[in-house]
Amino acid sequence: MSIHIKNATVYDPVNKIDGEVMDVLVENGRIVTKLDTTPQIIDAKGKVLMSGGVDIHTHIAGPAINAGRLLRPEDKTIFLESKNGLHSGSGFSMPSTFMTGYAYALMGYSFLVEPAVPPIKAKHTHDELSDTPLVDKAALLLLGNNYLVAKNIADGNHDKLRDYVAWMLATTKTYGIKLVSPGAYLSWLWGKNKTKPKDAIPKFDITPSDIIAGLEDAAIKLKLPHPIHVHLNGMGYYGNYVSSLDEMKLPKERMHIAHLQYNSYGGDSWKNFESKADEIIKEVNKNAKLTFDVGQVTLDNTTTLTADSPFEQYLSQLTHQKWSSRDVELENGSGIVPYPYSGKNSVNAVQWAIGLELVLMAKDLSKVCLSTDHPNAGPFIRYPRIISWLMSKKVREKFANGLNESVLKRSSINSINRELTLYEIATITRSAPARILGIKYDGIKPGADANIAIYTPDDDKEKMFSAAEYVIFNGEVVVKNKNVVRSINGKTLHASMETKNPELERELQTFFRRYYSVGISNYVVS
Amino acid sequence: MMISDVTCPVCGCGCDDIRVQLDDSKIAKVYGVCIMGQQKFRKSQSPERITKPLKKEDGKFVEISWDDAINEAAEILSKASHSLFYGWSETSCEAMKVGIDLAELTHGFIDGQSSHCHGPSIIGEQSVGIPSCTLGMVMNYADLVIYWGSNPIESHPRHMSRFSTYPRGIYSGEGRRDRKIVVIDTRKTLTANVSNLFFQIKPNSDFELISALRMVLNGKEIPDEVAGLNREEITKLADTMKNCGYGVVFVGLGLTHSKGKSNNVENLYHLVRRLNDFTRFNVIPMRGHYNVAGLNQVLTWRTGYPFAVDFFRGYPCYNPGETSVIDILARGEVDAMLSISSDPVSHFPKKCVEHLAEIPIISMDIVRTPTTELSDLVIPGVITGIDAVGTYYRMDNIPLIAKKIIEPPFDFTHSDEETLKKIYDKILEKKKK
Amino acid sequence: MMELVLEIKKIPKTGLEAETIKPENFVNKSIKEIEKIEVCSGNGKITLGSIFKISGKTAKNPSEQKIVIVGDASKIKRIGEAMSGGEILLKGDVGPRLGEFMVSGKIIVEGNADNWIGTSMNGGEIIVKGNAGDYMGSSIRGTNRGMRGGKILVDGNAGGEIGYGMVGGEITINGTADSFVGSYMRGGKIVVGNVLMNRIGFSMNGGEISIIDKTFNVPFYFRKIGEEGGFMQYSGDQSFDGKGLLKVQK
Amino acid sequence: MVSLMEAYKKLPGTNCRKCGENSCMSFAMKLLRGEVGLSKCTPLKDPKFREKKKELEKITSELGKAEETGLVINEETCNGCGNCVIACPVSPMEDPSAGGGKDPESKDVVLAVVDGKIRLINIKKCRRSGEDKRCRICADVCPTGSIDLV
Repeated sequence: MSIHIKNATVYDPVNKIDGEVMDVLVENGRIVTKLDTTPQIIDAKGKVLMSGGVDIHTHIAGPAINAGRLLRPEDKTIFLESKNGLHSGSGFSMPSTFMTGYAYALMGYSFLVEPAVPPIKAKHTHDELSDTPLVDKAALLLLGNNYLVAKNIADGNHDKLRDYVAWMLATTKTYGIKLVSPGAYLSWLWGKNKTKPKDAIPKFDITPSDIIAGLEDAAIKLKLPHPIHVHLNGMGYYGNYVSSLDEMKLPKERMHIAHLQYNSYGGDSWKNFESKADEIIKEVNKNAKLTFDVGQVTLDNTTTLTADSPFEQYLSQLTHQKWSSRDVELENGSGIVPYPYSGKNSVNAVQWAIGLELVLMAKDLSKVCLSTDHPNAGPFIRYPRIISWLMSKKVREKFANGLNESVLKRSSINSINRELTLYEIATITRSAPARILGIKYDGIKPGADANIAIYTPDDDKEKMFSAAEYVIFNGEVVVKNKNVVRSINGKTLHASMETKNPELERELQTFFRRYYSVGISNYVVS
Repeated sequence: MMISDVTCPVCGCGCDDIRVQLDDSKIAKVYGVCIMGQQKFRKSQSPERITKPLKKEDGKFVEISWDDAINEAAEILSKASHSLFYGWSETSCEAMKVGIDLAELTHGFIDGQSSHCHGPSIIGEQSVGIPSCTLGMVMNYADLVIYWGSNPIESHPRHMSRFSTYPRGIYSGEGRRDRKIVVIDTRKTLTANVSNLFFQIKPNSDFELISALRMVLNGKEIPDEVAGLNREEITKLADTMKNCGYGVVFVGLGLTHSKGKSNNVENLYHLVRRLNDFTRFNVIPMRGHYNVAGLNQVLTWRTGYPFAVDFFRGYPCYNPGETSVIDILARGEVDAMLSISSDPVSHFPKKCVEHLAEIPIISMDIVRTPTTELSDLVIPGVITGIDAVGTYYRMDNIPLIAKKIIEPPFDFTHSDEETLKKIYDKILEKKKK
Repeated sequence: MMELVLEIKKIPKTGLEAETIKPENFVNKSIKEIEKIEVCSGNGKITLGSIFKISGKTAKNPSEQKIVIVGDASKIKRIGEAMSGGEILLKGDVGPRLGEFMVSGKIIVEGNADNWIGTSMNGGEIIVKGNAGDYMGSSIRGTNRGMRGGKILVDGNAGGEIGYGMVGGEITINGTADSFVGSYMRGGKIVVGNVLMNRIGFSMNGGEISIIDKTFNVPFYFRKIGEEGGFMQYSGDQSFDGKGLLKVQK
Repeated sequence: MVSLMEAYKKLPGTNCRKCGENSCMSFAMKLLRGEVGLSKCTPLKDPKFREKKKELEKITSELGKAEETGLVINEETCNGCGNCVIACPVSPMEDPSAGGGKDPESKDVVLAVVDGKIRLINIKKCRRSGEDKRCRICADVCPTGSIDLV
C-alpha cells in the first residue's frame, strides 16, 4: 500500500517546515524518499498538510469517563449510525469509545493521552483504549494521593519510592506520573475540604509540596520521557493564582501543568472573580522548567470529571447538579458533576478569556499545548472553534461581545492583537505536545511514521479543521473526502520499566494480601 | 496439583483468593470458597453439563453437529426482524463485546439481568449521581456499615468476612470492634444476627424512612412513628450516620424491588449526598452476579448506555420501561431471542414467558433449565472462571481476570466469545449472499 | 378542518415507531405521497401505505389538518412527536410516547393511552378518555426538567411518576394516579383524584398539586400552612426545604 | 475433636426415641456436650453395632479431658461465610492475609473453609485448648449458629 501526495503546502515545526510546497511519499506505514509500488495519488495542490495531531490531556477512557457516560443519558444529543463497517455511538460531551476514535481521526489527530488512571482499575482503561480506533494512545498513572507514595515520602526512603513508582508503571502498563491536587484527596477523607500547598496532610504529616518534590525526584531518577504531569492544588477556586505560583516554583528540572486556565484565577469571591493570566504566564515565560496545556473553556453544556474529589463536591454544592464520586482504595478519588457553562455567566465568560490569554501571551509556543481537559472545559470536538479564536482577533471579538460584559472588565482578551499562524497552530497541536511527552515523533520527514492530515484551506478556520480532507494513519488512508472510511486499531504506548527490587516486591505481596481487596495477580495488567 | 488465586464465578464479591486442588485434571478440593461457589465448581464437573448442541425437532431435542448449530443460530437471527440478546451476567466481557456487535449487526435489542435487578439503582444514579467507593475503602476506612434491604450472609456469604466487618484495615486495626454494623430490613435476617443494630421496618416503607432521616438531618419535626420505627429509633439512626468517620450503605433488592423502586434509591442517594456535608459517606449497590456490573461498563463505553439498548434505528436508543427486556417481551416486540448464561423462563413474569413460547429461542447455557427446555436450539456454554479465561467486573466496578483451571467437557469451542464470534461471522456471510 | 382517515389494516407484530404521523407532515401532499412516508419497524423502515388504508383530504397548513386513526393503535409509538399544530383523533387505544415534545395542536384518545404521554411537552393539548400509563408529562431519562407547557386531561386513572420534573403546564386526572405524582416539580399545576400510597411531591420545589379526594392523608414531609377556598394547604418537600404547594379538598 | 456428623453416623440412626430425645441427631449433639451418657442409647447394645459402640466409647472418653476446647461444628447449617476464620484472633497471627479478609493458607490456623464448609485445621492452636475457656469469638460471629462451644 503506497501513497503519493502531490504539491501539498506543509506546516511541520518538528522539521522547521513553514508552508513549503512539496510531495510526500508513503509506503508500508512510513514516509519514504522513493516508492517501490504504484501509489494511490492524492492531489493536495493548494491544500494544507500537517503530521498527525497530538492531544496531551483528554479524558477519553477509563472508570471516571465511563461513570460520566452512565450518569448522563441526557448528554446523548449526537448519535452515530453504524454503516459501512464502522460502529455506532452516542454522546456529545462524553462520546462512546468508537465515536471518540472516529471523531479525533476526522480532525486529523493520531496520538491521545488519557491523563488519569487509578492503578487498581488500569485494566478498565486499557480495555477502553483498545476500543478507541484510529489513534495511538498512552495513559498516565494517578500517584499524587497514593497511600504507599505518601507513606514512603513521610518515612523519607526515596529509593524505595523510586522502585515502587517503577513497579507501578510496569504493572499498569502506563506511560508517566500524574498528580491531581496532591494530598487534597487524602485530607478530604478526614474532613479537610481545602488543602493549600503547605498544609499538613492528616495521618502523614507531610505537605502537598513534599509529594510533588518526592515524585519529581522519582521521575528524574527513572529518566521518564515525560515529566510529572500536575493538576495544581486549588484548581477551580477563585483567587487560586497565588498558591499556583507557589507550586510552579517547586520543580527542580521539569514539570508539565495540566489545564493551567483553571489555576489562573484572581478575586476573593465569585462576584469579583478576575483573570490573573498575566501573572501566571509571566512565571511560565521566565521559568524554563515549566510547560502547560491550556484547558480552554468553550462555553458548552459539558461534564466536569476530575480526580479532585473535594473540588467536585464543592462544585455540586455550588450548582446543585448531579454528583457522582468514587473513592478508590489506597489510591485516589474522583468526582463527576455536569456543568452547563454559559456565556451570560460572569465567571464563565472570564474563564473563556483566560485560556486564550495564556496561549496568546506565551512567548515560546513550544511550551504550550492546546487542550480543553476534555470534557471538563469543553468537548474535544470544539478544538477547531478554539483554533478559529486563536487565529483571528475579529472572530474572537465577535464571539466575546455575545458574552457577559465581565469579559471586558475583568480580562484583557480584547487588548491582545496576536493572531496565531498555521505554523504556530501546528506547534501547539503537534510538535510541542510530542516533545513534552517525549514520544518518537519525527513530523514530515523520510523514516517518520506516516500519520498525516490534509486540510482544505478556508477563511472559516473552524470549518477547515473540523474535518480533514484526507487522513493517513499507520500509512493507510482512513479519512477520505471528510468521511471516515476505514477503522484500524492503534497501539498503546507504555514506559519500559524494569523493576529490580525483589525485596520491595515481597513486601508488596504481603501488603496486597493484608490491605488490598484484590489479589496482586489481579492488579497486574496482562 | 494446587492452583492458587483462582476466581469464583458466582456472586458480586468476585473472590479471587480461592485455591483449587486438582487430581488428574478433576476438581478434588476447593479452599476458601463459600457454599454458593462450591456448588458452581461442583456443577462444572457434573454429568448434567450440556456437552452437545441440541436442536428441537417436533417437540424433542436431537443432537446436532457444531457447524449445524452455528448455522442454525445464524439462520434464526438473520431471519428475525427484531431479535433480543439477553443475559450476559455470568459470562466474560469479551463475550459481551461480540454480543453487542451481534445486536448492532442485526439492529436488535441487548439487555442483561441488571435491567430487572439493580436497574432501579442505575436509574436513581442517572438522576441524582452516586457517591461510591471500592470495597477496599470499606475494609480500611469504614467505621459504620449499613446493609439496607440486603442480606449478604445468604446472598454474598463472604462479603462480611472479606470486606465490610471482620478484616483489620489500616484505620480499622481492631477489625470487628472498630466497626458498627447496622441492618435495616423487613425481617430479622441471618445478617442481623451478627449486627450491632437491627431496624425492622414495615414492608414497602423504605421511601418514607429515608425522607424521615433527611428531615431529622435538616432539624425538622417527624411524626411519632414512620415505617414501623418510633421517633427515637429514627433520630438515633440519623445521629449514628451523621457522627461516623467513614460510612457505607450497601443497597440490596429490598430497596430496589419494593414499591417505589428507583425512587427509593434516588431518595437514598439524596440522603447520602446530604450526609457528605457532615462526614464521608458512600453507597455500594450489592450487585448479584459476578459480571453484571461488567455488562453495564462494556455497554456504556461502547454505546453510551448501561443496559436496555435498542439498535433498531442503527444507533443506540435507551429508555428503561420501553426498551428494557421485560417491557419488550410483554409487548411482544421481539421475534427471536438469544439467551446466554441466564434463565428468563423461570424468572420473568407470565406475560413475557407466554411470548417467549411463541418465538424461536437460542439458549447458551451449561445445564438444562426451563429456558433450554422452551428453546429451539441449545448451545453448550463455557464457564468463564473455570473452563475459560475472561474479564469480569466486581460489584464495585473493579476489573478482575477470571482464571481457567480445567478444560471444558468438549473441544469444539474454548469460550463463549469464540462461539458467538462464529455465529457473528456466519450471519455476515448470510448477509453478503 | 380537513380530515384524513388512517384505517389500520395490519401492523407488524414487533410494533412501529411512527413519529412521522403528525399534521405538518401530511399538509400539501396527495394520498399517494402520504402512503410513501416511512415509519420504523423491526430493523428497517416500512411505508404508511402498507399499514393504513388512507382516505380523506389534506389541508394547506397544519392548523387545519385533522388526522383520524381508526383501529387498535396500541402497538404504534411516538405518534404526534414534536407536533406543531392541527389535530389527531385516535378512535381506539394508542401506544407509548404519544405527543412527546409537543409544541401545539390537539390530540384526543378515545381508548386507553400508554406510558410517556406528553414527555417534555411545551404546549398543545392531549385528552385521554380512557386510562393513561406512567411517566405522563415527565422528563427524559437523566434530567429533572420535564413538561414546560400545554395541558393533559385524563378521564380515567393514570399510572405512576406523573409530571416528573414538571416546570409548567397543567395535568388533570379525574381518576386515581399511582404513586409518585409531581416528583422534582418546579412549576405548573396537577389536579388528581387520589394518589396511591400517598406518595406525592418527592423533591418538589415549586408548582401546585391539588387532590380532590378527602380521604387522602398528607405525608409527613408536607407541612400544614393554612386553608383557603375549601382546600387545606401544605408546603413541602420538607426533606430539603422544598417550596411546592399541596392542596387537599377539605 | 470430632464433628457432629461423625458422631451421628456412628449411632443406629433409628430415631427410636428410647433415649428420651426425639432424634439421633439431637442425641449426638447432647452426647458431644457431655449432657447424656452413651448407655442411654439402648439399641446400641445390639451386637451388630459392637464396632460403632467401641468407637463411640473412645470419643466420649476423650470428652472429659481438661484441654478440650468443646468446639462443635454443625456442617449442615454452615454456609462457608468465613466470619469465624477471619474473626478468630489466631488466624491473622498465623497468616497475615487472614487479617485482610483472605482465606488463610497456613496449616496453623484453628478453622478454615474447605469445599464451602468450615473445617477444623489445627485445634491445638485454639485459645480454649488451655484452662481459660473464655474466648467465644467464633461462636459469637457465626450468623447461622453452626458453631457450638460445649
